[in-house]
Amino acid sequence: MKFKMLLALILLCFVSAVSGFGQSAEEIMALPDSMAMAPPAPPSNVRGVDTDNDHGHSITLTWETSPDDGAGLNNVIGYKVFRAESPDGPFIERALIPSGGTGHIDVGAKEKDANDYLPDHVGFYYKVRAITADSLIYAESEVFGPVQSYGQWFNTGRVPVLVFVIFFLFVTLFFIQKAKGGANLFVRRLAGIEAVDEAIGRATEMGKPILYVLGLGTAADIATIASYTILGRVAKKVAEYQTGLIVPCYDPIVMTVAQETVKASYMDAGRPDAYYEDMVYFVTQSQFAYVAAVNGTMLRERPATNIYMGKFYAESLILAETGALAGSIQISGTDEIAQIPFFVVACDYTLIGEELYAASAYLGREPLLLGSLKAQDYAKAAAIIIAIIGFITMNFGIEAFKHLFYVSN
Amino acid sequence: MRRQVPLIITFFIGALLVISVFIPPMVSLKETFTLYFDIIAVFAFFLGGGNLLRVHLGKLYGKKQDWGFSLVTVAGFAMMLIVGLFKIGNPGGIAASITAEGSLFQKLFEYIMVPLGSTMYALLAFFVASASYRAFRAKNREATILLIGAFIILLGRTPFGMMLTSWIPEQLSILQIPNLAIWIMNGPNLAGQRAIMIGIGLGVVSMSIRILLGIERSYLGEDK
Amino acid sequence: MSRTMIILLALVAIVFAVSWAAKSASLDDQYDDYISRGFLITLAAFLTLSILSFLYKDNPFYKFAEHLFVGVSAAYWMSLGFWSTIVGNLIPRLSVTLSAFFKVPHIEDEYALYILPDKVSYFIPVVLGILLLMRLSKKAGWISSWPLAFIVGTTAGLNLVRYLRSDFIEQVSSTFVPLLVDWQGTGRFFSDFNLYAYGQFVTMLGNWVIFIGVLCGLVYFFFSKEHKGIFGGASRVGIWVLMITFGASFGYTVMGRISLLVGRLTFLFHDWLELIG
Amino acid sequence: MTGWIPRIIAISGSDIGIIISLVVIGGGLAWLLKQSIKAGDVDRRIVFLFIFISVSVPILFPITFSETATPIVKKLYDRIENLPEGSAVLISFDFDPAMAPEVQPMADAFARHCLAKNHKVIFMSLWATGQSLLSTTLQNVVRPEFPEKIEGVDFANLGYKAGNEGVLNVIVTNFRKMFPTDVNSIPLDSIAVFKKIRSCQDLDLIISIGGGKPGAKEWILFVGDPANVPMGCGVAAVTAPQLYPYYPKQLLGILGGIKGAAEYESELVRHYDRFADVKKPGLRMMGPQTLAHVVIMAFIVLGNISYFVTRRRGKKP
Repeated sequence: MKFKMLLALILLCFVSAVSGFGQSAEEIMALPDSMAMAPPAPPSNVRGVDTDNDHGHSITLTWETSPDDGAGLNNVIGYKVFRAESPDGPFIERALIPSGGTGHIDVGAKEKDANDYLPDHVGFYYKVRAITADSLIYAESEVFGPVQSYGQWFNTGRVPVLVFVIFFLFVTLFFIQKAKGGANLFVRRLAGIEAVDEAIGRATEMGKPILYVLGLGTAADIATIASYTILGRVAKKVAEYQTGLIVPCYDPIVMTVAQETVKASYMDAGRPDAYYEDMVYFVTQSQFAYVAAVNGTMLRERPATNIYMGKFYAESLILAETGALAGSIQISGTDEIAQIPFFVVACDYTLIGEELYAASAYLGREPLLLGSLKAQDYAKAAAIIIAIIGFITMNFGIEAFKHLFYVSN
Repeated sequence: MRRQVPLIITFFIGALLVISVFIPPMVSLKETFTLYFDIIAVFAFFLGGGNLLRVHLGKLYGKKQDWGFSLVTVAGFAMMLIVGLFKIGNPGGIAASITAEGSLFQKLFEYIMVPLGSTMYALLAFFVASASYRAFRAKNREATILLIGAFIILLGRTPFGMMLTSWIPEQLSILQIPNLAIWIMNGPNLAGQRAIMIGIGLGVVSMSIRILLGIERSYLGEDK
Repeated sequence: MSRTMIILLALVAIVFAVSWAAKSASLDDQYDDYISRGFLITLAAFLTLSILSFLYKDNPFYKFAEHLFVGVSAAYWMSLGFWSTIVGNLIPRLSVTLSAFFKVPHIEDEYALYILPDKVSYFIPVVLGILLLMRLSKKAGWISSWPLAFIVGTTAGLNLVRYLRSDFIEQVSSTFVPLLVDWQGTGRFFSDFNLYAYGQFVTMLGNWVIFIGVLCGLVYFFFSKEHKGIFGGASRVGIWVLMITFGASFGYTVMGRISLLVGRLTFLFHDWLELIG
Repeated sequence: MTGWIPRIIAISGSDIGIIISLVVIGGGLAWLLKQSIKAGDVDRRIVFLFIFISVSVPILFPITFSETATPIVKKLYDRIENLPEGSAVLISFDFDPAMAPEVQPMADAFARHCLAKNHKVIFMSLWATGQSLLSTTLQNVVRPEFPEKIEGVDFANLGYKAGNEGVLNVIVTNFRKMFPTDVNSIPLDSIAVFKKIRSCQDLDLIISIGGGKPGAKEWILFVGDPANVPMGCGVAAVTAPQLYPYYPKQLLGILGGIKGAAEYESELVRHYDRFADVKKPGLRMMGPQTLAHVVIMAFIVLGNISYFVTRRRGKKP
């Protein structure tokens, strides 16, 4: 340790003397003049290739560091990358890389009129300059080129994803076919969904409405789409039992879909007359204003049951606690992981994550949907098997298996 | 026509985007389509605003219960919309950003929406307490585990956690409550989160496939 | 309106007026627009207290705050959407004249959809947006499902790959954890039961818990198999792991929630009442 | 602090705070305990009231709980305490304003401790936004509390340099390459602090404060390990667990979140009388937190008592 420190110190004295900073008079005297001005050795072996798996307009460069980077004269503080369209120049500076760097990806713009436009299929020449603290002292590598950039048609880095997409599609189609063929598919009980029917019955007895909250998702959230199905089912039951239904919405597009869904359910139940448009209404597209309004509705209308299904954020607990205060039965479901704990704690029944998506299949009992649920379970089994194999190989020091799952950009 | 066209659109657009992930020249489709979605969403504002006005003007007109408060909503809406759309009281005029400092729009935001929104958010401080009181009860095994998990973490975040267990020697420091809390967050908690995440990942993939194949069509507002 | 209500309203009005006057006086030497500032701070405090009053029970002050919030916020997002999306993203691509009118720089010659120039392709969302508005018409309402199909198709396509990658492949592969971490001999292994780099036993225990916890958690989410036997046992362990997760996450968030209240109370005590420095 | 509501209360804030909270909260909880055993659940408004009191009283009358420093904090404290006078300590501000409420108290505490021990302190930042926060610490802590300390002689401010890990890569062998001058454009050679310091290897301790990238981890990888310089760090609560594996080999200690800051401040106050009256944001923010946590835990206990009492009563007809 001490020896190392001493060595480092000696080295440092050298370095600072060479780079021309902060040395005392004696040190300068002690060193030969030529060394203080000596340029570093140049970086070597500069290579450039087209960057893989992209849309062109990019070249990947590599080089070996100067022998004076971190050793030797130790005066290299970084590298500058230069590019030209012919081996004789003119070269333009493209990047500055700190010392120790051995590569750079030269990404240019796609647009012709952009400043740093990097056309595809044009030969370029590169050189790398090792720079020192003194801007006049540097060393340049040999020029490398020509190298062309071009776009790929397929991103090989994402093959693992593609494999899984195909596997999934195949398994889903297989089980849908099987289900169509009349195979009996079992689905376990989902307490949260079973409770819905019961809760509607209770609301009817009490003569109070049901509040259905679709959450803060937009029309594009999968959780919202899953929620429509459950809303359809609830609306149908409500129509049959002639209970009230309140659906305040956060997103205008979600509102339009919800209106269609509820209307269709009332038609289905044979009670189109009982449907009126203001059952489903827009509140505002602001998180806490929406919560304020729904809270008010809960305390004023005193719904017998509150159902929260969809995407929820911080408001989950505000809604659920206010609902509990109003004495309503509460059923919730969300795929927002951070909010599940709050629903679990404050609601009577909660669909945890994936259960929300399964609910639509569970309710529909349609062979097609059940088939896809079965496929999902097989994928889960695959996940478990992969995890076990991965765990074993990892512990025997085989890294190759893990690399199979490596997805590059 | 009415039923088929939307399903075809969904399938075509969805498949295109799935493929685009693997084909570098198509990668930018993602951004373009997301931008389209934003633009469509602005059109939907008309539907939302129209509905809001309809509901509250209806209450006002019919002098229904609480119609006075509907007046507040309509007035607030009209005020903010006029200020916002015409950039009234914006020192930089039409060229300046709508949220420019000192603009009337930004002031209304700062002194009406911010206090209201952050106070609503702050209600959570009260609700975490009432929810803990109501729900963390050792009713059965699951509830007990829930309770213990929460309690250790809560204790670990106060000075008392350390005070109670500082007598435990450094070699066994995992048993000191703050450390135990950290371990729970990084061990069992991580496992649970990960299991839920994998499940959700699969659920979304499966749901997306159902949507693309036209099996799931609740988003079209039809009940199967 | 009951008599108590009238008295209460009058009282609040007086307090509001006094606060406005006092606050303005207090801000006099700092700002030129002290009267409007005094009003705005008093208003913010009044709205804050109105929302907090909800904790006692629903009341007219909360109702007022709630209804104001709904109206103002709905218009806020609409104005913002108009300026940032329509004026910011759409108009510069569609029209030179409108860009000039709104004083935004015109974007020319971009090809987001390859062969179609933006000038043309950006009519697609406009048309879809108008189709969405068609639902207001009774006859042609059905056509509004086309833009919905577009939106849902986009998300389904994007989410399929995104979730498969980040929530499935990456999460599964990160359960490949080593059983032996940085082995330093049995002495260390059994003597240091701590969290840190020396406490190998604890790190390994953590890895085991993660591995088994994830597997059991996944078993819980099986839908098409009855939870019986070994399967049932694993799923029960899965529920326990989930319950610890929920309890721990709940406890962990408390601190952040209390901070929010500290923030609001600091506003009341410091910015409004100036009770604390 | 002349508010428009005249301040009537002239007694020492912290005493009265403790008295009020102990009497109200303690007495209230005891009464509730009796109620729970007798009659079951309490109204949730009472829960709300307790939370309101437990948060607002410590804000009005600052209550500070004496935190016991956990070993992971104590070790870092001890290192600074035991370094010989005049040692060189580098404090890097690697955070932005969003993170500041959580980690700036730590920066202030470290600065106080090092200057009180007469160490030479070098301030710098790897984040562009960190420089203004650095000035905040200099303005609010260093200059007013240590008027005798001279910039350049007792501490130096290098400011911010772009380059993230690249900066570290250079300063590990030479400060002057990356920072020819300090933030005021004074050449490093004319700064007394840097007389004997050429690179990070000449430092006696490095402290990185932050919670993002680049942060403590980059400092360990690029400087702490290769140059063999002792390191400590203060990070946001969410980041702390990722750094535990580096303790105690590569990091002497870790301050995690506002609680870590409070523990450090507590330790400072215990050993230095001069810091008894300075602002201690970490401890101060822990006041409402601690009381609220205790109240919530107390209610969980109450809830369970009333649950078991009701169940027992239910069983016996």
